[in-house]
Amino acid sequence: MTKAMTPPVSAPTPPGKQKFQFARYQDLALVPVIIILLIIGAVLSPIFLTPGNLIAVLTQQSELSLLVLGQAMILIVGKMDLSLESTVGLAPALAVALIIPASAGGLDVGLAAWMALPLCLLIGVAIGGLNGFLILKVGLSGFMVTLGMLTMLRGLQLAITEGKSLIDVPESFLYLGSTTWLGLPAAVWICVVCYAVGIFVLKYLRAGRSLYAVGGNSEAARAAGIRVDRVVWTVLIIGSVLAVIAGILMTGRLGSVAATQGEGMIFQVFAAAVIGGISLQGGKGTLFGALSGVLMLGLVEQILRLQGVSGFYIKASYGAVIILALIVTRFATGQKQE
Amino acid sequence: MTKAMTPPVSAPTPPGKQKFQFARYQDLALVPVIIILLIIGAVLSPIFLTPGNLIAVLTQQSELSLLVLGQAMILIVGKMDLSLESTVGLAPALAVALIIPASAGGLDVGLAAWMALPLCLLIGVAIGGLNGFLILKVGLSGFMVTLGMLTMLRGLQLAITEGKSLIDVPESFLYLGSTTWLGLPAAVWICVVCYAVGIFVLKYLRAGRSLYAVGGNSEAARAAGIRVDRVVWTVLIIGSVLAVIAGILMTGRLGSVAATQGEGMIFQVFAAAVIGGISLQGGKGTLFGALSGVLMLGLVEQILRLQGVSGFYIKASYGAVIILALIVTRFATGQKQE
Amino acid sequence: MNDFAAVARGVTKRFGRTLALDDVGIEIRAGESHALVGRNGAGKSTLVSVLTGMQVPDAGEVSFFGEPAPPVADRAAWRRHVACVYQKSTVVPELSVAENLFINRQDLGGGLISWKKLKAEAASLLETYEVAVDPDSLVSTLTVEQRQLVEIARALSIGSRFVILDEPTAQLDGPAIERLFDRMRSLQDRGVTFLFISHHLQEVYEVCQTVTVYRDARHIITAPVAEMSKPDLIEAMTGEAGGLNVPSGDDRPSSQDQVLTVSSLSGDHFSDISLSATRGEVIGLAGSASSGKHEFAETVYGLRKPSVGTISVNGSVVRGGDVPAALRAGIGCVPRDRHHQGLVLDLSIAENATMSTAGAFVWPSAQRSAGSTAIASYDVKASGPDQPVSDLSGGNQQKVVMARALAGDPSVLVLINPTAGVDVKSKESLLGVVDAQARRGKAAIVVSDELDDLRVCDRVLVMFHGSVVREFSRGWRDQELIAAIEGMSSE
Amino acid sequence: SGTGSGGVGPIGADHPRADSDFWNSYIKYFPDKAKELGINLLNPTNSQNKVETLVANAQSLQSQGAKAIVMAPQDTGAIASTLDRLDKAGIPVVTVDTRPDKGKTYMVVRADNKAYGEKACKFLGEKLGGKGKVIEFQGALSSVNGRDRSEAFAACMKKDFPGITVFEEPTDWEGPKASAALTTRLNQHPDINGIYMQAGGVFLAPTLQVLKQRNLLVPPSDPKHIFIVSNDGIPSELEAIRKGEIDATVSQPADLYAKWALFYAKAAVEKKTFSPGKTDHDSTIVDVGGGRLEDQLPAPLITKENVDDKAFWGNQI
Ligand SMILES: Nc1ncnc2c1ncn2[C@@H]1O[C@H](COP(=O)(O)OP(=O)(O)OP(=O)(O)O)[C@@H](O)[C@H]1O
Ligand SMILES: Nc1ncnc2c1ncn2[C@@H]1O[C@H](COP(=O)(O)OP(=O)(O)OP(=O)(O)O)[C@@H](O)[C@H]1O
Ligand SMILES: [Mg+2]
Ligand SMILES: [Mg+2]
Repeated sequence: MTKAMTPPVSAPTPPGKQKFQFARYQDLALVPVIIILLIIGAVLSPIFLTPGNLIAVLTQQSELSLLVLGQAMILIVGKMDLSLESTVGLAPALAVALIIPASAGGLDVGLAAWMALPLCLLIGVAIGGLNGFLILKVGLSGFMVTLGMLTMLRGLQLAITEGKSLIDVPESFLYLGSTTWLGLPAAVWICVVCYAVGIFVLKYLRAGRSLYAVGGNSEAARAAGIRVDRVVWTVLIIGSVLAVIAGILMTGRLGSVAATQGEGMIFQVFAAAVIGGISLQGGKGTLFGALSGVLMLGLVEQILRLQGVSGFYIKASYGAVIILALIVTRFATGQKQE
Repeated sequence: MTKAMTPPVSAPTPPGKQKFQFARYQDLALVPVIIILLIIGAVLSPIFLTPGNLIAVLTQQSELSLLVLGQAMILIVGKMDLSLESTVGLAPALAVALIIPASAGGLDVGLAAWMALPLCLLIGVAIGGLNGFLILKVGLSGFMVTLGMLTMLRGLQLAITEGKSLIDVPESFLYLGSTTWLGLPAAVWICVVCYAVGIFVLKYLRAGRSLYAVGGNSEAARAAGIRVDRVVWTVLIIGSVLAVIAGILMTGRLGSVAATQGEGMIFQVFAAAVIGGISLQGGKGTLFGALSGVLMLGLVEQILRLQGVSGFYIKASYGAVIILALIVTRFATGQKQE
Repeated sequence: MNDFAAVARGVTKRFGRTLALDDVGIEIRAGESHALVGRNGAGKSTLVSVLTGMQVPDAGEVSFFGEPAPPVADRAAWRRHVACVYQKSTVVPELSVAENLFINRQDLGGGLISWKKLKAEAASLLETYEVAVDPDSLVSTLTVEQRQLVEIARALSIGSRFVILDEPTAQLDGPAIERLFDRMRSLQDRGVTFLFISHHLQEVYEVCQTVTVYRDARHIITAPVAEMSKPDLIEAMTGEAGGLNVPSGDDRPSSQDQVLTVSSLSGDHFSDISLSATRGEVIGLAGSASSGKHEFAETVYGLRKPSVGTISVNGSVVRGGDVPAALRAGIGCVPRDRHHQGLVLDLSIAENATMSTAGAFVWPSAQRSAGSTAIASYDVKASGPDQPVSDLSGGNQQKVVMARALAGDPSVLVLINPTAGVDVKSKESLLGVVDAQARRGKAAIVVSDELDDLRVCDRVLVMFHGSVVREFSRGWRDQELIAAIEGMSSE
Repeated sequence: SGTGSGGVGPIGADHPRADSDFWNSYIKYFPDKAKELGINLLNPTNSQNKVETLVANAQSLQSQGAKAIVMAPQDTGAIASTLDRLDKAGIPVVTVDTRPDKGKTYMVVRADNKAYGEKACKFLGEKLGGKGKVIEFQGALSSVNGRDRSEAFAACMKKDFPGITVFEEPTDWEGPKASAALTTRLNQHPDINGIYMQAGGVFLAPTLQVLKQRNLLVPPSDPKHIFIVSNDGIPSELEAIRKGEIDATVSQPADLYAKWALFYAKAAVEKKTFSPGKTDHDSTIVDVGGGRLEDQLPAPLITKENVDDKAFWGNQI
């Protein structure tokens, strides 16, 4: 065929504007839910809207929120990292064990106490880097590698500490875990900063946008000149480092590293991320959405807690709320979920 | 014109045999690993190759293998069901609670004891059906719905039993969990039959083949005349029923339903399925592969157990072995994993 | 300044047992439009992926303007040398059109991304190609045509001095193709070099100066276009003499038995369409992308639910919106988008080809022999029936879709763009199959804008904005038909 | 919310978990004992075995105005900063079952887990005459109580009964793991003649099931008899002792835990003080260092001889 005359119209053009607002609206899908939860909380308990209570909710969610931040980025880039939850425990445990003497449950390596923080971060980089190596260079399934790592790192922690909690926690951790700046706990500030940076980078920097391209269609990303492997690797490392920070804050807040620190968190991490609109298929979702997922779960938990729901029913209620939240989000956004 | 009827045969069509064998070879990728494990086991412990020990391995893996069978089919069809692990506990607990009197921890409904088995299976159908409804009709994310269900069902069990183990288990369960037929435990026979049927169906029945089409590209499957929703729904229900059977066998074998029955199994289920070559992206893998994944994990565990590895190191070893297995599989099949 | 924009020498590439390129070369003179033609599976797209650094060849070297190609890892450097529209779609579906157009250069040179500026740039770029889409809409919501145009616009806007277009026209309608060619010519005037791949040989004559022919992974000839007549070109591609022979079906016996009756059918984007097809009749359906022809065809096949109206086959009504019912009634279909709806890429040729056939049991040996038959009768270039379709070249994948549509021996065929991306020789045989099926008493609807496809039809209906506006019987003239498609019918 | 608005209080409580038989009994006792003592109890929270949750729960109890808090921190290290915070807020804390590593407590109410391990060891050692093979189902090594029991059992065996080989089986408190371990060990060492299970609630049924299948549930007079000591003292264990299926269990006093925890919480609100020494309820208050008091409740060994004693909580529900 070919030869055509004058080119007339093609395809009916959708109004466009509407589409855009809809896309933005999706990000905010949980905001009404959060407001409703705040109202419910206030009705059920007089102390719910007190600053003390709200700050408590934020503080309790701060570690989870950092994990969700890391996992959300990893999910956007089209991978998963289950081992984050073990990093929360292992990194502080290992760092502390390298510092304290054997008498306090350490490894008797005797590093200086100031090294605790850098050491921790280094451990995070190493774990994320190792995951990246196994996934990208060796070509193993990301889900499975990180599942294996989850078990192995948790086991490593058990082996190092022989199951004991380490209570000789460095001052720097305790400070971060307990101090307040301008009336808000340091942990909350750290989360706020991390999220602000994350949201900014993922919206306004090319490097950040490349996460979506890689997760949405890695071949297309490669064709567009994005170094796919490098992006994935970087994101895995950042995710691990965020998990380490979460671990440090938790250690500081609780004043010790339990052998089970972080155990079971990964389910909540996924729940928050997905309820917040991050797709498990990659390439979709925003960090703001993820954050609202975290807040929603935190409020639900706090309401159940203040109501003193019997231990026998708390789990069932929590599960029911997750499903309910999914249904609400689904109809709020009008989109089928992946 | 019209030399159509005799299309110009060109394209040197090579024998094709080889490709086929390669595909089959992938299925068998774990067989050498299993053989090596058997040899290692035999070298390390004289009793390893005794029938008693091997039967013990099979029996211990029987429940896991049923879950993996269900999950493998669900994964092939492109979904996931995390709630399987809670079904393992809830279905027997609920059925038993409906039968036994309140004094023994029941609900005082007082159904007849013979109803235990059919009741259990019915509960499985209901759970699978509900999952299917929420995923297919309401359009919720499968991963998240089943994660919510996992929490909710586990919570329901807690609420029903008030956290107690139910020890008043029906005879039928105990029989299935403990009897042997032709020298092999009934549980092992049940698994063998389930797998044989599953492998046959997925290989030789159109209905079975359609799982791969749906998981590989559901739009194309729909265009090819496959009723996608019906297939997915059926597979979810079958998966739940298999989980229920696993629960019955476990209840029979352990003589009680613990409030935590099945807890933590889902990780192992995924590990076995993925190591066995089932893709988390859907449309790929075979049940035989999944079964060899189960056996592999079982042998590893048994070797660690017989070696009496200290509790402090067992978890780390197990995680390391999973990663090792992935690496071996990756190089045995020569394919990157998804 | 070097004479050659791109040179490849001694390139060999294997995929498992398939030799995709066998010691081939190509020299693309700076400033020319260079055509690369060859049958499906000849290795054209593989060469493209080597030239763009997406695949590392097993042997051979590539250079741009005399400089050796950058290392594979340095994607950004490759991108500076060459821009490309790949045969496989390389858009990110969940990102907006604007972002896809400027992917990995969203900041437009500044450090921060200004979404407003990006949107404005995108809008003006889209305007150049007269793509009427909102830059903010997600690419996943676009039609195949629109998506293709986005990819073309993107490749041409990067500012590379060497651009590769791998079958850019396969999914486009006439005006869009014309706009593309205008654009190519004006860029060429400014010194941009093109490598152009197409199965529409007349397009080669229209825009290219030099042509290279590959056959069975080997380089056959490179010559000025002016020196190659169409039969020469076809002979170089196929290795056998003789021009193209599209069956026109003039002598097909006609019959009065109605096989397919559609009465006042309305649905998505079309309304109140009635038609009937008799045994042995092939009806063409033409119209622009927005005419509703695809939606109509998909409704007949049951992929969409009609709002009113009925479809009946051999006198019995088929339940609407129900593909299995349509299949049972004897309707077979080649869907519009082979990646999306046509194939399960991870499954084998045999499995894809037999996917729609009934029968509770699947005997692997029977399935494989059905696969082998399909490979032979549709001229698929593959290593065997067990090869996954993901390994096939684009045109060969299309043939597998055709095999699937015909597998159940349907009495009505609904074929949407059946020869998209199929080489000339294979097109001849696929259209031959349609003709042969009609002679066996089947009825067929061919939805296409390819005039070659429509020539096999007994009559051609032209749709515009959801209704049939004209009908042509055999013997229509090209200009007339095209004018009608564009909505300028002078009845 | 809470039980009655009169009475002393309000007193807050956090329960450690809801999925174990022992703790469920404890939870069940709680409201009744509160009523008996005339305590105004806030709705108890449940930390589901997670210290993060416990910390959050404590905070929420505090903000609900609790005058004293009863908790059972399963992680004895991680609770320290919470104890400090509560101390600063002037809220006394009674811990049950575990003794926090650091931080101020008004009273610790517990039976000594080390004593459990030792009692089990002594019983088995004597019954086996100092030689044989014993299998031990350990709890989770990450739980203090599990570890205490394991360590005490191991130390006692090494010191007093070096002729006994002990197979330590890590189970993470999971029945299937215990069942698998037992099967494997019996294959390997058919002459195993003793079992110590650290938690009757989880291990009892699976163990009996394996032994039944192998026809090893035989009376002590039979040389094939395997001596079994359990831990917890829940009703099903007592039943098993009566039937002769197991030989003994260390009763972990769920009722006394609830009763004395609430008692001391009330006393704390009433600003009473206690000093080390014998108490009126068969226990001893000891100063475990730094003025921290611990009421060490008796954890009697229940055997066939005393199994019907009504004083055991397992016989009261
Ligand atoms: N990833 C791959 N794995 C295996 N084989 C492949 C792969 N890509 C291409 N091939 C094979 O290499 C050969 C050349 O394919 P290529 O895509 O280059 O053909 P083409 O000339 O572009 O054909 P078409 O005109 O149909 O697009 C084909 O036989 C094809 O099956
Ligand atoms: N997963 C479980 N399922 C059922 N019961 C359990 C489980 N884990 C522990 N238990 C029971 O709950 C009790 C307390 O469990 P926990 O994890 O606190 O161990 P522990 O502190 O050593 O036990 P205890 O509190 O009884 O001293 C155990 O003695 C055991 O009977
Ligand atoms: Mg191609
Ligand atoms: Mg305890």
